Amino acid sequence: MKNRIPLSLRVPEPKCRPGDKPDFSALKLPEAGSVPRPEISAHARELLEYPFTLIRVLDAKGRAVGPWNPKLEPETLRRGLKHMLLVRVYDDRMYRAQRQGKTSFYMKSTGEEAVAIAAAYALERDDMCFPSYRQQGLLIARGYPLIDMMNQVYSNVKDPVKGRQLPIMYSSKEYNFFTISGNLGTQFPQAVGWAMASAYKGDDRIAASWIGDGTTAEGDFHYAMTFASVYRAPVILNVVNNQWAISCFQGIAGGNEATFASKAIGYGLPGLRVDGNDFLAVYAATQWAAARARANFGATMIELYTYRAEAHSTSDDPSRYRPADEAKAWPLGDPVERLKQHLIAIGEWSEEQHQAALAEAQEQVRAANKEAEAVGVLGQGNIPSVKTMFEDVYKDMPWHLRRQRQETGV
Amino acid sequence: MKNRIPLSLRVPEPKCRPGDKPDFSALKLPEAGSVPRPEISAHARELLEYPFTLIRVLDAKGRAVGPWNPKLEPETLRRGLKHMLLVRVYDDRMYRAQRQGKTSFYMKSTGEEAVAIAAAYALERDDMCFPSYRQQGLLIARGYPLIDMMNQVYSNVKDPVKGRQLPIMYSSKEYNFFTISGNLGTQFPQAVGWAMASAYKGDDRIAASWIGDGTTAEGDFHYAMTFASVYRAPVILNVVNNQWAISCFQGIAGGNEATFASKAIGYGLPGLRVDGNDFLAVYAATQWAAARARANFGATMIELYTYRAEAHSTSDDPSRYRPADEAKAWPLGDPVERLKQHLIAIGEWSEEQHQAALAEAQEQVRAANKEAEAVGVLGQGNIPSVKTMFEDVYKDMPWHLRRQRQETGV
Amino acid sequence: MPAMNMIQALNSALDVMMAKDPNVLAYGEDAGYFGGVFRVTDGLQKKYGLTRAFDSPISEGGIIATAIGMGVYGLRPVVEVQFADYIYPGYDQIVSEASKIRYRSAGEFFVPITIRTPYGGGIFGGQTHSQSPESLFTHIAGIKTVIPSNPYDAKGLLISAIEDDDPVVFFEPKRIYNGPFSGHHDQPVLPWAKHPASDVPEGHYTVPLGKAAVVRPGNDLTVLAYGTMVHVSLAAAAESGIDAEVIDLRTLVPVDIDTIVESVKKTGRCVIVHEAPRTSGYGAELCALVQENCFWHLEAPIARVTGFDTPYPHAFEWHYFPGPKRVGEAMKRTMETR
Amino acid sequence: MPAMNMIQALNSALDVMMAKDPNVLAYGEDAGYFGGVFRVTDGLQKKYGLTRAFDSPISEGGIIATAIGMGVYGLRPVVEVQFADYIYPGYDQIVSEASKIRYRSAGEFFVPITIRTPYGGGIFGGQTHSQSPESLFTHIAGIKTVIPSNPYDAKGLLISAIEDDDPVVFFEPKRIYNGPFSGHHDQPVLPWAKHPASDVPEGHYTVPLGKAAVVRPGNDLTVLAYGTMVHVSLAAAAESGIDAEVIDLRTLVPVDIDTIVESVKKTGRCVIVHEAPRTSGYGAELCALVQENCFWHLEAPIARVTGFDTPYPHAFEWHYFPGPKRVGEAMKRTMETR
Ligand SMILES: Cc1ncc(C[n+]2csc(CCOP(=O)(O)OP(=O)(O)O)c2C)c(N)n1
Ligand SMILES: Cc1ncc(C[n+]2csc(CCOP(=O)(O)OP(=O)(O)O)c2C)c(N)n1
Ligand SMILES: [Mg+2]
Ligand SMILES: [Mg+2]
Repeated sequence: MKNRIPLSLRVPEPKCRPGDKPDFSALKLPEAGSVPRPEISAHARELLEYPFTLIRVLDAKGRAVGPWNPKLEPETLRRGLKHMLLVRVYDDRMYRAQRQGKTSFYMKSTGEEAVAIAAAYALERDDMCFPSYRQQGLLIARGYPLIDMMNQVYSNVKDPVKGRQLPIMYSSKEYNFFTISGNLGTQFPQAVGWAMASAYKGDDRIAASWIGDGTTAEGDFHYAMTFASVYRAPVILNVVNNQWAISCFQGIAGGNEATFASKAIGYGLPGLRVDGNDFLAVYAATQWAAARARANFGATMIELYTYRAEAHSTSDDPSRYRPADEAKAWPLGDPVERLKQHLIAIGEWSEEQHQAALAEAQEQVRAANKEAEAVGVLGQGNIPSVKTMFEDVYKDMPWHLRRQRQETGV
Repeated sequence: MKNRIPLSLRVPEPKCRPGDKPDFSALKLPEAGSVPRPEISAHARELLEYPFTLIRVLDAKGRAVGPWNPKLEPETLRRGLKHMLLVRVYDDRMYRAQRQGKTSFYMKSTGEEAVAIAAAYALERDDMCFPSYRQQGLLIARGYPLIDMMNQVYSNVKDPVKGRQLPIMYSSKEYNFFTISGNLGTQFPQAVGWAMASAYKGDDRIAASWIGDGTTAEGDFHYAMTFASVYRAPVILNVVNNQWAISCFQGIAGGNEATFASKAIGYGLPGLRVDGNDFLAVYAATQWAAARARANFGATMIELYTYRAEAHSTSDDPSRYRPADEAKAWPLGDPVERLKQHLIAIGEWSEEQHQAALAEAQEQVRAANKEAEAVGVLGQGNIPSVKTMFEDVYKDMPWHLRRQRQETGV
Repeated sequence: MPAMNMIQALNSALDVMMAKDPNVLAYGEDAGYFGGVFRVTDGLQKKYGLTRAFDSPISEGGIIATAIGMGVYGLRPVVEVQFADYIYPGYDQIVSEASKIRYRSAGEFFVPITIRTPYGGGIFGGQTHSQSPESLFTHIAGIKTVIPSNPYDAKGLLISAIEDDDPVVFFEPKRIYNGPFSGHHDQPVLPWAKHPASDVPEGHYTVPLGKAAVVRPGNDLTVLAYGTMVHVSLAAAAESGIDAEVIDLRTLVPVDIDTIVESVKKTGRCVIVHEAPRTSGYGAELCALVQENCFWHLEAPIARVTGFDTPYPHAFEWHYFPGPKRVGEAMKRTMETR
Repeated sequence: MPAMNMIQALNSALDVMMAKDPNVLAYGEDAGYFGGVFRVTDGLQKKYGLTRAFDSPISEGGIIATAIGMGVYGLRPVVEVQFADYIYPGYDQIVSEASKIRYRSAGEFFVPITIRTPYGGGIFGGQTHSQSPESLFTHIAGIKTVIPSNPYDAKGLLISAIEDDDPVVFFEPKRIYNGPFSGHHDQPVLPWAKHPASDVPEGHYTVPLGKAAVVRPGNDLTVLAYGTMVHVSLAAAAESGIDAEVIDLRTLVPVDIDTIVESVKKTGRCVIVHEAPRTSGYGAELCALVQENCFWHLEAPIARVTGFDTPYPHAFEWHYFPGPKRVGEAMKRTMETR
């Protein structure tokens, strides 16, 4: 019976490593506009093809084509573009601040701005977001003050989370933005629980959550998908496939064997696979999933196919594990450039307007940063009172924390 | 934008509850023999239909039909039938022993005997099994002494695991049967690790593991599937869908939304869905998956569709949550009856032979049980020396355990 | 007042809270239609409907994670982990999330959830139905850990836990669900009905978190115990003739330090009893607290009577279980010292 | 002998063992091509090939579970959990499986695996890159818990851990990867090269598990510490002028009770230092052990200097971190008592 070939262990490897020429030739991209748009009431079993294709609206010439075109007002598109620019400028500034020693850590979302901004536009302001650390765009799109974000990053006395969290771990109840966790994936099933609660109460708010491609390997991914399916929770479960998890390419998470979106099939959920660098496609897919959830048809999983254009974080050096110019070779381009091109193509934007918008974003960030730095940066000591370190562990401080505070002399 | 329908929470329910007439009318069963048998080298992407159908070999008349017919020798079939009978008789006897107060706990596999026996036949004796608590048939098929199983169940002085484990938590390195865990699912990714090790060493042994439908909701399921996919591990991952997890029907694990086999798709693994009460189908699917694994094509997930014909365990009373006669109404019948019918149909068996085989199994069990009871049953105090309680926590006993043993005066 | 056993008392707590507060709901494996393998949620689905008491997938991580999400929304879910031995797949969500959300969001988000789980030995449950993992939770800042020892407390503490705005891990000593167990496994166990703590009001009342109970006043020696061990300790006190003060901690974190210190300062001697393995069990913390706070009053070393540092072995149930004999011996040794 | 920092020493341990034993392999998140976010597995993939040092999915549960399966097969996998703060998704596999497999199979199956993970604070890592969860492992019978404090020990202990037939959780104090840190964050940190323990042999040697080291002999007071806190305690001893005996435990379970007892019997005073939160930290167990074994020799209460019972707060790094000032004060208080 036995086949006497010796077994062998397979460890997947990315196509290119430092020094190699970036090579995306194996990538098969369907034409923009070629994927049909199903009814929001469609049964997941009718949607088995969606996880294997790619929903795209913007074509190579910057035209919006096909049934997923959300037909947004030019004004909305301009706002979206400005918000993406603002995220990018903000990221650059904060990254620099870390390099200048003004804080301990930072993470950019460069190249992935559409993922957060377009989603924020397609959701309602009171829908609850359970983000990972790379959706700062949600806060920015919802108008959360830049200065508060910066105070958080600087862990200063005005940090809304009182200096307790690592930079970029924002939290805002008012903006329906859940406190970011340093532990990957935990927010995914929490979002499902929140959505179940909303459904339980007969509310009309839905939840959305985001994790990375690498994070899909955690148990929390599976919990979220299972509970979302079983209880038909009104939630959008986004997987941001930026193709890298620190130094590991997506194949280490199984991305070479099947698309991330196809994981939805086994839970009986729709799995949409979307060009994550296409503002309109992200908007349209989110809008579809939101409408489906609101109509009590349950959860959708969305894979946002994008590329992490810069380092994982300020602690990372991607030139050690991937070709330096891979981002430039990425066939789906840059979300800012693509929306800009579209707006110009439809005659609603110009290079001059773009430069002006960029300058405005820079000024906004500069001004906010000046203010935030004046409040304090990390290491200067202008932090919240030390006694607050013992607060909010519990609603009321128990004796042992009171005693520990006293020992500290505060 | 917002759809102002209030959301509502959906909690799935089984079709029938106690008092209802069992109803399997919604079940669509493909004809026996109708599913093609792919090459073992087929890419998972070519196998997307398999999770949604059902591989069956034995038809309603007991004939073996179609491309999955493994064409086993009549002698093999008779041995298989006898082994299934032995499992059933053993289960009945041990169940009674628990009711008689001779042990604390027991779990039967009634109705699911083919799942374990046919798999054991299709695997090699040195392939490593990571079972759940309902595959006692694996040990029996491999010829593990009944008396040793009984000594384990009675936690007596000859218990191979020295009285340390709950009844039915067998373990045998010699029989390549991994120590059963009381924690659901943990063995699934361990089997993958074992298979990775076998591949790493260029060995030719593969691993197989079994979990229940309910257990698929644990993170361990996801870990196993992910690692099996990424490292192309030579492992067979079986999900025994007996439709119940204690009192919860399979819908609580998501079984109403998609088949369990379809979860394989998202990992890029073949997912075979098999009539678990059809000895030949189980054999054939296992054989296919084993050949695939041995040829370095990686893992297969198999959903074995069956029905838990009796209580979950001696602590359970299924009449509280499902119709008492549901097992009888189950369209895929009983694995023992079906193989018997087949053997009779092909003229290789008779009612008399069957009765004789049953009597032989009963005698075998009776004799072994007499011997085991003579060694001791739980509560009589004929247990291993108390000092062994402190052994095997570590390879060498550290000072604190030595001291605790001394405190105990042993 | 009806006589209730612990299961009935816990069920009554859930019933009272679900009637009172529409934000209270209950779920877990087999906790819906069937009413839980120990029947604590019995009848709740029938009374309150499918969406307020329901079955969940076998996914302790998912159960706890979704409860956290619900808590953040504003509900007060009470989830059941079928056995404490199975809580570990949900451990990350408790340790990394439930415990830290209030703190890391500077109080904006919080998690008013209750995680109920049967724990402890004495039922021939073997190594995966007998564990006492409480110290793995007492180490986690932001979590409260509660363990009742009788029906009256069980109901009052569970109501407090549900009403509490912090996450509570609520361990139920399954050995005493049906009757107080002295640890004399060879003697019949009285039903709760014969015990005064089975007088349980039908309606709403609370037993406050963070307050211990002196269940037997005494002068010679202090016994610190919780859950089943309270009854074992009482039996050991009665049998040894030592005038022990037995304290039922009821809440492990935040622990009632005042009651402990007052007692040990009075008696000068202390025996700590728990079922969990000794090393880094909660007894270690109690021992540290007592010696930190009562050092100059101690007349003998603090003794720990505990489970052994092994998995819980099926056939050795009564060798492993810290019964009245072992507790009594430790009490005697502690009295004899000097 | 080359001067190695801790990262180089750990890397060398892996290198030596992979060269010596084909059953040793290493994997973890970013541990393959990239060589680990702290570079401990640097160069191993290049030297030993893709299947002996590789990247894994982000799945601590899967990493540990597959390592268990490999261990059962007969390999000796050394897996990396990127930060100890992320070990909890793998906790169930450690607690329910790795720790119990030898016992529950009566010794037939065992799990000779090593789980390496960087832990501890002092790097402005905030609440999810600073945790010290060691006591959650010391409570688990069947697991060994090891924490080195310098390059020589790190290599020798890691080799011992890999060669050990029991599962070992190996915590690496990340604050001192590159140099011994006294806790004076306002002073420059010397590189390991200036420290004698950076004299690390290139080849195979072991430092035995279960043996502590007296890193500073003294007569007045015993300090029990491990990891980064060894260096903080040494600084506190030097600065306070107290003739403290500083013991580096190196292995927490099984702990070297003899060395502890001998020292405390000599000094009569004991200060325990760790970074983890106080309640149910490993200090509690040490405190219990010391008072159980040295009660009549103690001249002052045993003191614990620890992290606070809060998550590790980013901006308050140096308020939370138990630095030489807090340790020194506790030493002084302990000396002054009576
Ligand atoms: C539970 C857990 N394990 C490991 C880490 C360390 N870690 C932080 S980010 C990261 C990579 C995540 O990759 P991905 O999910 O693809 O998200 P991306 O950074 O690409 O947005 C890792 C391994 C963590 N934060 N939490
Ligand atoms: C981690 C864990 N959670 C819960 C349990 C309790 N439990 C034991 S068996 C069982 C049902 C399992 O159902 P399934 O996986 O369908 O297997 P079956 O019993 O039907 O063979 C449950 C919930 C457990 N043993 N382990
Ligand atoms: Mg990524
Ligand atoms: Mg089942």
